Amino acid sequence: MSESELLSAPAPTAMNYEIRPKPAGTSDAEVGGELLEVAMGPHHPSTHGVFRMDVVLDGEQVVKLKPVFGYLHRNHEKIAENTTYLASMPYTDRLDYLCSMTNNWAYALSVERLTGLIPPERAEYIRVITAELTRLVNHTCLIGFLLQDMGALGTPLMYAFRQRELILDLFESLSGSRMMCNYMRFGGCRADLPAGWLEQAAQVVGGYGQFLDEFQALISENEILVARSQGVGVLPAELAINSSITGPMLRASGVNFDLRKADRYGIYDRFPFRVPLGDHGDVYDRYMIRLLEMRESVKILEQALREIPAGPIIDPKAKIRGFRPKAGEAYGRIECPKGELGFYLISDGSPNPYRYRVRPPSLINLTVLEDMCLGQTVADAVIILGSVDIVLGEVDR
Amino acid sequence: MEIPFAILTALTLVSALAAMSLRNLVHCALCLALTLAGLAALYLQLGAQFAGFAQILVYVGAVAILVVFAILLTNRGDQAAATRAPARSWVTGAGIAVAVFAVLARVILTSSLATGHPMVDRGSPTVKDLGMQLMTQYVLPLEVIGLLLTAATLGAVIIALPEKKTPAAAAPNH
Amino acid sequence: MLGEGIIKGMAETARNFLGSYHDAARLTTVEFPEDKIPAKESARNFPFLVHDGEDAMQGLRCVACQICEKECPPKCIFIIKDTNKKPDYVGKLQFQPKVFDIDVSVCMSCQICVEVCPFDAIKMDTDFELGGSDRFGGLLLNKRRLAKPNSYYHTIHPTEAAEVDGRLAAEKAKVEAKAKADAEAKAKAAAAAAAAKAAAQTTPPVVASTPAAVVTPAK
Amino acid sequence: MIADLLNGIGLLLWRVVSDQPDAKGALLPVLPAVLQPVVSAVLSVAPIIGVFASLFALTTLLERKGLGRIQNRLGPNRVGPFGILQPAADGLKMLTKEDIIPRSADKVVHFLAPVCLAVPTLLAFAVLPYGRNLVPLDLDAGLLFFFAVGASTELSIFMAGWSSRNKYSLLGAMRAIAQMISYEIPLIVSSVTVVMMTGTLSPMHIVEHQAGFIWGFIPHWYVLTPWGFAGFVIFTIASLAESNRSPFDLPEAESELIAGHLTEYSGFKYALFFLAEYLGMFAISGLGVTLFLGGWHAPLPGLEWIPSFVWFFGKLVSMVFLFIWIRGTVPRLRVDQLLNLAWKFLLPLALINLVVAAVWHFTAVWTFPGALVVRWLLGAALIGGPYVLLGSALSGAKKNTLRVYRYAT
Repeated sequence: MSESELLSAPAPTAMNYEIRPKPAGTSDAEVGGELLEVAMGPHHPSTHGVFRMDVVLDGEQVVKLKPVFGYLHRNHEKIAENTTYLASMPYTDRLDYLCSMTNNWAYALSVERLTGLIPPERAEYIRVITAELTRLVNHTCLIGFLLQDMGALGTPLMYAFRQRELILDLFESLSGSRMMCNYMRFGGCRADLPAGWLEQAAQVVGGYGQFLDEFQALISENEILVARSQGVGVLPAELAINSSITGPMLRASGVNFDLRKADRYGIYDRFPFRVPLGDHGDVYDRYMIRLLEMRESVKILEQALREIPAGPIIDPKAKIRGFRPKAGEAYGRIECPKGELGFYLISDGSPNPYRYRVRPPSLINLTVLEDMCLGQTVADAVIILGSVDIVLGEVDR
Repeated sequence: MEIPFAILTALTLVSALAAMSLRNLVHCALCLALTLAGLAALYLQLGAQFAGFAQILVYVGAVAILVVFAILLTNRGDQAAATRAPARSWVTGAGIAVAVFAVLARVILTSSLATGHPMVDRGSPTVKDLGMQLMTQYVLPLEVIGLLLTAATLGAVIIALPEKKTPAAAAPNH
Repeated sequence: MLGEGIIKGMAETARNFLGSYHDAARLTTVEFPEDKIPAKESARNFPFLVHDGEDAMQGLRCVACQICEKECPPKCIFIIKDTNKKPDYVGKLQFQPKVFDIDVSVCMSCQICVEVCPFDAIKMDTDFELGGSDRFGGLLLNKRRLAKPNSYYHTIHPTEAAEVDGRLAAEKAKVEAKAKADAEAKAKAAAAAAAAKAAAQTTPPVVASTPAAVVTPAK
Repeated sequence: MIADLLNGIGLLLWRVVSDQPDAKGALLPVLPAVLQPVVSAVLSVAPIIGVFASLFALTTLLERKGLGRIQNRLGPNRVGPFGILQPAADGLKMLTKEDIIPRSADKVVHFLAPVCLAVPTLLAFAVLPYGRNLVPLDLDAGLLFFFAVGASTELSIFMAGWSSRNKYSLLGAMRAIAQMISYEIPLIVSSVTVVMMTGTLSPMHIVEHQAGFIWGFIPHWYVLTPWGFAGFVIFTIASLAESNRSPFDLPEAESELIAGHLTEYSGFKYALFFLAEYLGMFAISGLGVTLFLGGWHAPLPGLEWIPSFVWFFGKLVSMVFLFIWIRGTVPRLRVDQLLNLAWKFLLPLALINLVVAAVWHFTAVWTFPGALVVRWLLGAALIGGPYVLLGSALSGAKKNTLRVYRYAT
């Protein structure tokens, strides 16, 4: 064929939009008439990564929505079953790449339940401190992203990132990496706090209240934000419980469930913090609950930084090389910023886990997306997705 | 003076023809908008500033958009309009055409072009003069037209109302 | 009243706008190629191999035990052990890696190789300006490109390197002390045996204590 | 001959800078009669295109820098000293990019859309008075001309959205049209107050009506009257919407519709859209300055020696800065809220403002001491009351309030 023939040849059928499968349950006649089917994603600015929402629109109103994910699947669980326990630790960083510290902790906790290792006092404090700092990082970023989805051109996001950088600096000087911390170990932590770290952390935490005040002044009372988010994407408490939603999303629907209170893992029973609850379960509640949780986290951090004792940071029985837990199974779960993050492990006594299973909060919280979006507009669907707080690394694993 | 007039007339007529004959409805609507704009230019050339600008503001700015919206909301304008006008309405169409033609013919026949009376040059009227005339001499027609348009708007709202309720009722309850 | 929240927000942005001209906390940008944030001591990027002494290949601490190769989560380390021992920088015979490659396009900077290494031979570098135009060979680092002197390790991680050196020195001292003690014990035993032998050959057993008394002052 | 020409040019420039009338008249008599109409047209058009194109370049840079500062960043600072060559780099990039036309696009309409947008936008500059004696075209119905060309841009946005054959483009175009038609009404009604008070549609006369000072130092600008202030606020909000600026940037809402009607445009055509958008913003800001901010008048009595166009452009740039500032602060409205704001808040308020303007007009006969203050307070009450009521009706319709949260311990 000559070049001109090639150019004028009909498009390959695979590229033809018309023959793409329609979302299940929508007949051609339905979609072709008044309705408009739009595939939002995987290349869309506000799907927080490679995620697709197949939405059927009536005008601007969503009448059907199907979340499609798996674009970032990397076989995390199977890889973990074929490698040593320790070697899975850096992979957990990449699940929810905003909160590597809490991912580390959840995995370390389940291995500790499997082996009976007990982290020393100082390590427990360090874990609480890093976990709460991670909560600050995650919630700060999330409200920035949420407002970005709402169309606030970068300003809240930049303020959020400015503040997040301070905490990432702390993480870097502690663990060597800003986001992929790979810091916790079975029975403790990898490295002790460097000199001056506690003072620096106290300074960052001390300044956080002011940042939150400024952020509230910037946007929380903004009429547009209030109008955009109140009454949008309502998640009833019953549906939330039935769909096993966890984390701030569940608490925004008014259900009092926080693993830090319910499980009292680590040393959380020493901290008298409060759990904010929403009454409406809409986007505004999810936004505000996160802001209020950050203020509680700041209180926890102030107490922990004050009380942290000296001492060893890892259980002396912990082995780096030749780590083989006894045969058995264990489930460790923590309240990570996005919800309940759990690791279920079965050991057969070999250096590799026999079964390794992650309970990712992002994925499970995402399952109610359609229920929240139906009857809302496209613009709402985008911010509802933003308020769910997903990280595709964790959804797809 | 003659050349711009010729260009504008040709543009207006050709786009009007295209508006009637093109297959794609959206193209037709765009050509109609061009026709209306051409008419506005002709008004301007005749020194009727207010009429010309109002023509653009109302017809190109609003009516053309309305037409386009109507096309999109009925059949998306993607496919060529293959549907032929139903047979029984051509009589009505012809009637309207004849009526319009009659009105135009009468206007032209009674104008200075046909009667041969010399045109009276009153100078170009300002917008202020026009406003004065509308508010004094022609205030009754103005009010009647206003009432008519209000009635039409209300009618449109009433027609649109049930349609607006359908999606809300169709939305599943949770 | 409508508009109040927006005006509050605009006051906040104005504060940040003006603040960016005088308050360093409100203008956090570091203009990278000209200004750099000093690397944190614990920072980590990609691994390198520590060598002692002048000659990089001779002084590698790595003895090709291949533990890091096994433990590496993304399996980016590739080692072939040399078949025969070679002298290291002090002339002691050691196994050394014949091939030690790290594919930095696969490496995820997790530091587990550093943690599992029993010989403190592999450490994390802090250099992050690693641009290159060759995405295959250029990203597969061989042991020549990986080897960096202990002094470099001291410059990027001073505290940790001092601790490692101290530990190595302590181990070395312990080993030397042990070797010396062993050697002495051996010498003593040998001397005793020789003396006993000599005594048995020359003198009667009654004076067996005398040679011992002769040896003692030499201690 | 050459000397005459140079003299003419010099005189022209002097007349422009010193606000003297008939600047073109300084140069034209020197030229041959054949050239005169051509040069006259060029002298009117070229400065507008040149000045506003460079203002466009400057504004894109200032916007990015200003937004950067608002967001604790530096903004572009790599191309040239302080990044001042960034617009040139952007322009070069735009011009050298591949021009992509989607395969199923309606190619003719796709090509015509940016042209149809840019031409009316440029036309709008014809009637703005830039200085005491600097108005390219003093039309009797100048204001109407402005709104007419403004209205004709809507169709080109529809053309862009429809011809791209992209669902995001179509949605964006529909949004754009709904938005622009809705906000045109409050825009025009709020301008009508000024027309009512001055009795003319000519921008030049409107500016002349705002000359002088009250008590010797407060400029006689309409923004300093209650109806003028309300009108200015309504006008500004509506012009934000008309120029598709945040918080009314729904047609190209990045987080929802990728880039709306611009999704399938690249290269030079995209640059044209971008240019037209900014030019539209300048034009509408220029109109706002003309109507409410006293046009080219100096703000204080002693400052009239500064060329009048400096004041005009100073005010224009301040308006643009206000737009940038708002853009850096607020999130985006949803489409139904946008329409509610236009129809249930701005339009009633603009209509009430007409009454307030009438009251102001008829109370002008009061001569007792302090009459001005009384009139001012009366006007403020007349417009402020409805503002509060309409505002609470708009935001209270769905019980949108700030909430109090409970805690579990």
